[in-house]
Amino acid sequence: MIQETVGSAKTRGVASIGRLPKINPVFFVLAALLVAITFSNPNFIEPTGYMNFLKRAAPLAILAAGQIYVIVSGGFDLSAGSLITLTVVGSSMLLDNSADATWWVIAVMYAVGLAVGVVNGLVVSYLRVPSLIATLGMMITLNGAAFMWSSGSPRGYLPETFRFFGRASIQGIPLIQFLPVALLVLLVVGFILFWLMHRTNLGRMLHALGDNPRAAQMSGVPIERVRIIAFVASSLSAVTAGILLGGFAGVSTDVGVGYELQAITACVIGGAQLLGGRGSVPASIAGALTLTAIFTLLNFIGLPKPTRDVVQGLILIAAVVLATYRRNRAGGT
Amino acid sequence: MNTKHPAIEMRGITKSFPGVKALKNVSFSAHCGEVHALAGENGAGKSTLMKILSGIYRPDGGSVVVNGEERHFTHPLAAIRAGIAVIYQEFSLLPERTVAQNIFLGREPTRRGLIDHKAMNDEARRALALFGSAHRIEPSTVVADLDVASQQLVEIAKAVSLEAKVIVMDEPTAALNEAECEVLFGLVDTLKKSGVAIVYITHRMPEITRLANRVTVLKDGEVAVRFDHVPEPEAIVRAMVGRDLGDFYAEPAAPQEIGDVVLSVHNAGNERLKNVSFELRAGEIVGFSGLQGAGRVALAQAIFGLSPFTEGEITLSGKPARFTSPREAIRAGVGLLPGDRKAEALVLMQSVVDNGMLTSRALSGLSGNANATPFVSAEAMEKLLRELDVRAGSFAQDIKALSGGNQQKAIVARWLALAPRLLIFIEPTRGIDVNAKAGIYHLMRDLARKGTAIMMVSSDLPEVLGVSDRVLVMRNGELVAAFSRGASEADVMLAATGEEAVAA
Amino acid sequence: MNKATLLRRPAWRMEQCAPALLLGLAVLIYVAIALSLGLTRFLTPEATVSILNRSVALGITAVGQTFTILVGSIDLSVAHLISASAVVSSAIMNGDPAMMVPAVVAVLVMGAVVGTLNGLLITRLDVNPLIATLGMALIIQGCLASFYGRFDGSVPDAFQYFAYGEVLGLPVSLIVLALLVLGAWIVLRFTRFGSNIYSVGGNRDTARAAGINTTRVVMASHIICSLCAALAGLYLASRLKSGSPWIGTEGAYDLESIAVVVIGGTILSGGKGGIWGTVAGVIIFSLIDSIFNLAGIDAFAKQVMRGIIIVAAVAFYAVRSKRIVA
Amino acid sequence: MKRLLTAALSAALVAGTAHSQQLNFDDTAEFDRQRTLLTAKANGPEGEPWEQYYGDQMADTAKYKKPGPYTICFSNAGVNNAWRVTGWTNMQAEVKLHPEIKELIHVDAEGSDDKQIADIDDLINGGKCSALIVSPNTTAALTPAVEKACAKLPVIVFDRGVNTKCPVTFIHPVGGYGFGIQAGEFVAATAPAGADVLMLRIVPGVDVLETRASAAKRIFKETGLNVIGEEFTEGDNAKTKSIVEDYLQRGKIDAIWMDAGATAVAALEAFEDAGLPPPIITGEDQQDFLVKWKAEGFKAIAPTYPTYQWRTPIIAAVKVLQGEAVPGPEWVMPQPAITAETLDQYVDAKMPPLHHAMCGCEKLPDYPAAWGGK
Repeated sequence: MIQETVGSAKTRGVASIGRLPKINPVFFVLAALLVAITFSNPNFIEPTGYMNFLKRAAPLAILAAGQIYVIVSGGFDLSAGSLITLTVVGSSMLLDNSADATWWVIAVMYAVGLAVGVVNGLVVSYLRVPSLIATLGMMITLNGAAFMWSSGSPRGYLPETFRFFGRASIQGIPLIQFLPVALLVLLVVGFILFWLMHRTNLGRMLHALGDNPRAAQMSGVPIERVRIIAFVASSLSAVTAGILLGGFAGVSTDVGVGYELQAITACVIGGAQLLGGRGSVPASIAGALTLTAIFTLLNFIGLPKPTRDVVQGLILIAAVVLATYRRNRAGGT
Repeated sequence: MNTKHPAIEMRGITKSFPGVKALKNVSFSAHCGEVHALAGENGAGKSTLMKILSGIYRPDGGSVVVNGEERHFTHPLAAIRAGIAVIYQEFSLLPERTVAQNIFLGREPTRRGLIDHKAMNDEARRALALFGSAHRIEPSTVVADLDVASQQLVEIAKAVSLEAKVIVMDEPTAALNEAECEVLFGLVDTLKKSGVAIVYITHRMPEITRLANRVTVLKDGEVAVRFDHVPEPEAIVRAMVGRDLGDFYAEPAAPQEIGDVVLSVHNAGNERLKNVSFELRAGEIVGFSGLQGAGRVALAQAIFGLSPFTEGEITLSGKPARFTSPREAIRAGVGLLPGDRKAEALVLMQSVVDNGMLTSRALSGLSGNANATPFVSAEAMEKLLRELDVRAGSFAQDIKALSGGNQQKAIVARWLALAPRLLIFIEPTRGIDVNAKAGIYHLMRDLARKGTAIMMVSSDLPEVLGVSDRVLVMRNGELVAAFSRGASEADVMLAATGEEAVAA
Repeated sequence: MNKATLLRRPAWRMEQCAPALLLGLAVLIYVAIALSLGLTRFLTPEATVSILNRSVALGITAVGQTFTILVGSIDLSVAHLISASAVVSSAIMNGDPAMMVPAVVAVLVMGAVVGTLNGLLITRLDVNPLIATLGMALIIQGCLASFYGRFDGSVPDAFQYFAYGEVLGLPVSLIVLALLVLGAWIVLRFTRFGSNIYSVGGNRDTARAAGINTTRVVMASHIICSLCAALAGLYLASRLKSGSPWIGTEGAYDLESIAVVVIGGTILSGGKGGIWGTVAGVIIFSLIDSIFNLAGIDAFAKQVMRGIIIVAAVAFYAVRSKRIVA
Repeated sequence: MKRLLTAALSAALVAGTAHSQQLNFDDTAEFDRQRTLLTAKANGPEGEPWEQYYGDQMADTAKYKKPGPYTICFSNAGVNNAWRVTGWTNMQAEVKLHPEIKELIHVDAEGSDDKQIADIDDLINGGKCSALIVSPNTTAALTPAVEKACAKLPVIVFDRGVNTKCPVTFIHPVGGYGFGIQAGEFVAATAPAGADVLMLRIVPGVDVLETRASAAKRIFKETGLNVIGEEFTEGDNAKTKSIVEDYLQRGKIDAIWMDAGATAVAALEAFEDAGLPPPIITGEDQQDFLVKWKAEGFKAIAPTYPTYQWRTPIIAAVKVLQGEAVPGPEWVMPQPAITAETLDQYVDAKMPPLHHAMCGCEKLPDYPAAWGGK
């Protein structure tokens, strides 16, 4: 008994950061992929190489870091992709190339994101509609709303002040030469989401809620509030991703299409348990980077798009099979 | 009937799970027309042994012999076909299907390839008739609309209707009140007479005395002892835990230990409760007895805000306390340990510490440090868990790996961290082995000594009488009687069932 | 004994007639709009047939999806499978009536293979069905895309009888759908397999303990679902004369089929619901389309309202339940 | 297992292809025909290309003549991209010029063949339509529905065609080869010999886009340009930019050829962000590209698939119903490219970024507000 308690004291540090038994395999996979990319394209180790890669991966990584909140709480957020579209289209409508409006437009977009998250959360919590359906409905609605707002195609330019976040870089930094603003945003958002998920009461309550909602309720967890916060985290991260994507590539109508599934894929590659109870923000970000690395590698190798689809499908399934296998081996019965 | 061979014989069964040796060279048999009781602490290997018998697990070593023929079941269906039926401890009914559909699950009667619903309902009605006219369960009722006791009876009817040669009953009385138990015992007698071999798993000594022909006690995956007769209960208990149980229940509270009124409920009610009035005082343990569905759990849930009172005056330490959510109740100092730990208390994928700290974290600020809540820090929680003697390889491991008793203690720790004024225990020792039971009882008493008012809802009458300072009895949503310590089982039963029961 | 142990009277189970109520509401709105706009010719029997005929492909797919959802699974690969089967069938037929049978057989075999693989992934490798079928969808899409542009097949006129033929004034396709629904109803209500689907969907462990081969039931449900998708693909090939590789995804048959099934009252976690609810769901969707066309609402506004309707319809069932959902 | 699956599926698909012949997207005769048309003189009023046509074959419409006012029905494949939005706006404005049109009934198929077939069915059965305009979502798929409609009322098809001659006329610009030729020849003429060309395409398998690519490839081959890659962007800005970035990391790009210009600006930005001068580029008539072109003056051309073709079906429908002859069974209209010389005519920073400048809409009612301009 004494020995056991000593053991437990030692492992407690691990316990507090999401209790990954070992280092999550996604980090090894990511490292291996980056090495492979470097071999196929030596320029990748130049700052332009990896910084471009990180800049490009930032929106998906942020989206995955938000999506993991909903996944850990036991649900899905399918509306994230359409919220990206709405953010880009809406910003272009409101801004119409006037730089002065940037800040309030960004504020409005975050307010829209907040509202979307709250509505998703309310519908799931109080109307008891499963999140798969609730956010599917939201996805269709937001897509329609984006089109309705713009009558089919966005009607304004995004000024450089808005595009700064997704496009610009801070120059003249020693060692790495330059730092894309998008990467900075990822670091800040990633840290906040990491801290909330793995250091605060909220994070533990999210895990409890996804693990066993009834037990969470009977233990005093404000389950409705926690669930709403999970959806809000996802929605706000989607708005952030939208701002970065709009910045990176400018206005278009179907920016967000498919991003929700990619974000869920990233979380799954990062070892998240679908239907709740287990998941990590850093691993989800790593999952997003892994997914982007795979696409980049396939690009470099010159594989055609169809192959990329197949590879993504296989990796998705393989990641889950592997995670299940590990869990079964580690988990006893 | 072949009397030369036992109906079933398990020889030298060995089974390991990763890291655990669950069964070591266990032999067990049951003859036609006998009740063979299988006793043992939780985790002793009873359920694993029965899961091997029913084909859910495959043994690593040893053999299963049915009617003198060695069998290797690869699927539960094979066991069922061989005449082995199991009534599991956890309900295995589908709530959205009808009684008849549940009874004939996977073997619906068909005519020309199509299910014959009428025949199925008729057959089901016949199986249910075994319980006499008292339980008129309509075969076309959806199971979710039945009360718990009726559900358990459906479960038993399901096994009986298989016309099995061997019936395994895994704690069949766990959800039944005494009267319903008697119906079940009568049924066991009937089955025994008709030549069925019955394996009866239970913690309750009176049931062994009442029913068994032979008793096997498992301990740590091995056969501790086998009696070819029914010995004194003490002998069985000794074999199960390996020591005497002199101080099974803790000392009751002395009068001076009972303090001020903590909870006062006056003329309270909701759709399941009528005109309930009582008081709970600091330092006392009050047991609530009654039949299933009498309203004891509903009362606990009403106090806890889960299905709130709609009328009446409720005060907690003098302040109005008609709570509308558990969170509100918890904030005011009420805690509740639910009867179904797995469904309502545990977050299985999280660590022991996380489980212990859940409520403390829930009541703290959302962005507060998870390892240092105002109520308890992670270090303090570990200390508390150690004090409660929660046994785990590490408190950072997932709680699902712990035994029932240790899980329950971790949940107790959850509430202790908040120092509640009132703690409600529902079936505090359900599924917990004898040894750990005593630990829980003493823990409850210690809490009371420290000034907590304790409300205990239990279907285990000896437990209620042994633990409580006062016993309140409910019937049909009303409080019908109050006894001080020293009441007899008969008194309480009479109050719980009312006069009609005497006639039945 | 006493009242406490007596049967509680089963509460009137509202959710059982909810699909009918929703359907009634949709019909009412449709009729009201048609009358108020003076468009009575949209209320004739022919118009009714035409409304129903709108959603044959969705209907066929949804019948299959009902099986997977009832068994507690889900299939996101149907849309891509529909594309694949439309493309493969028209490529094999390539205008030659003699190739009709081989093409139909090939497509159904392909459906069975995909269903089997989905089932294997879910049962043997224990992959979450959403992920398994999403992965499968990507794989099919990839395989299909690598053959983009190589398809110039078209179905022979004879094959178009499936989509455009009429028997006794009723479209053949509608009759096929009706037979399929009837078959599904018989399977679900009157066969042991159907009963097992509900059991496995209700609780897999319970079903297994009762001796049901759960693996086989899940596999079979997925195979049925994929076969239905393959049939939907054949129907679309017949209707469109040729198969385009995006026919399934542009109709969003994956999400739409799930939406109509849950609108029909089948719960996502499985074990509860039925084929008639799905039929109601499909008709509701057709009516929504027709209502919007009648009222001349533009496609974007329609999308917005469609999203809201899906959520509202499901909320209509779910809001009274005490279960916490995620 | 997955390999097995892939193999099985591929086998199924290969089995399917065994019988079908390859679609011909590289038709020399058609290539030459369209090349000639690009420089041919069109009939019809000067400066109003939406009324112009090549050739002189006319369709007889006497049998469709009927008194007004007319209800024109339009089955639209969808308004799901900027090009179609501009076009649809053109059409609505054109209707306002015709008092003899009482109503334009518009049904949006939302990009689904199946829905469009049902829509056409509804329109025919509704019995209100004097004439039906169809912009098919897919050529082959819509053929039976159009054939059915032809039996009941005059049908006019535009943009994509159908595999039947039954419509009164099929209105379309020169075609995909023409687009590919204009862009390809510009690159071939501007770039040095042996220059590296990156071909950016939207998706494979779409007929109009395939012909554009095959025409360009033929020219690049003839002139000895080095095609370093052919990538699919799915019309996505972010993907386009990423692809170009990746190519720039590995080597140089002298010219970018695009089969559709929607993402041209994103491709240019990849050069900009990498600190490189803009390449020779072919875009389309989208305002964001034109504005950038005008501002930075790089070497570019913008072939068009003119949105003014959305005006023509209305004009044709009215003529048909009034019994006037229209070009038919095909109405081939000019397909001009915007060049550095003509750029000033089309660039207008007041118009939204995704507006297609070759709309012929400047004199239509409500211009520019209805198109989102200021």
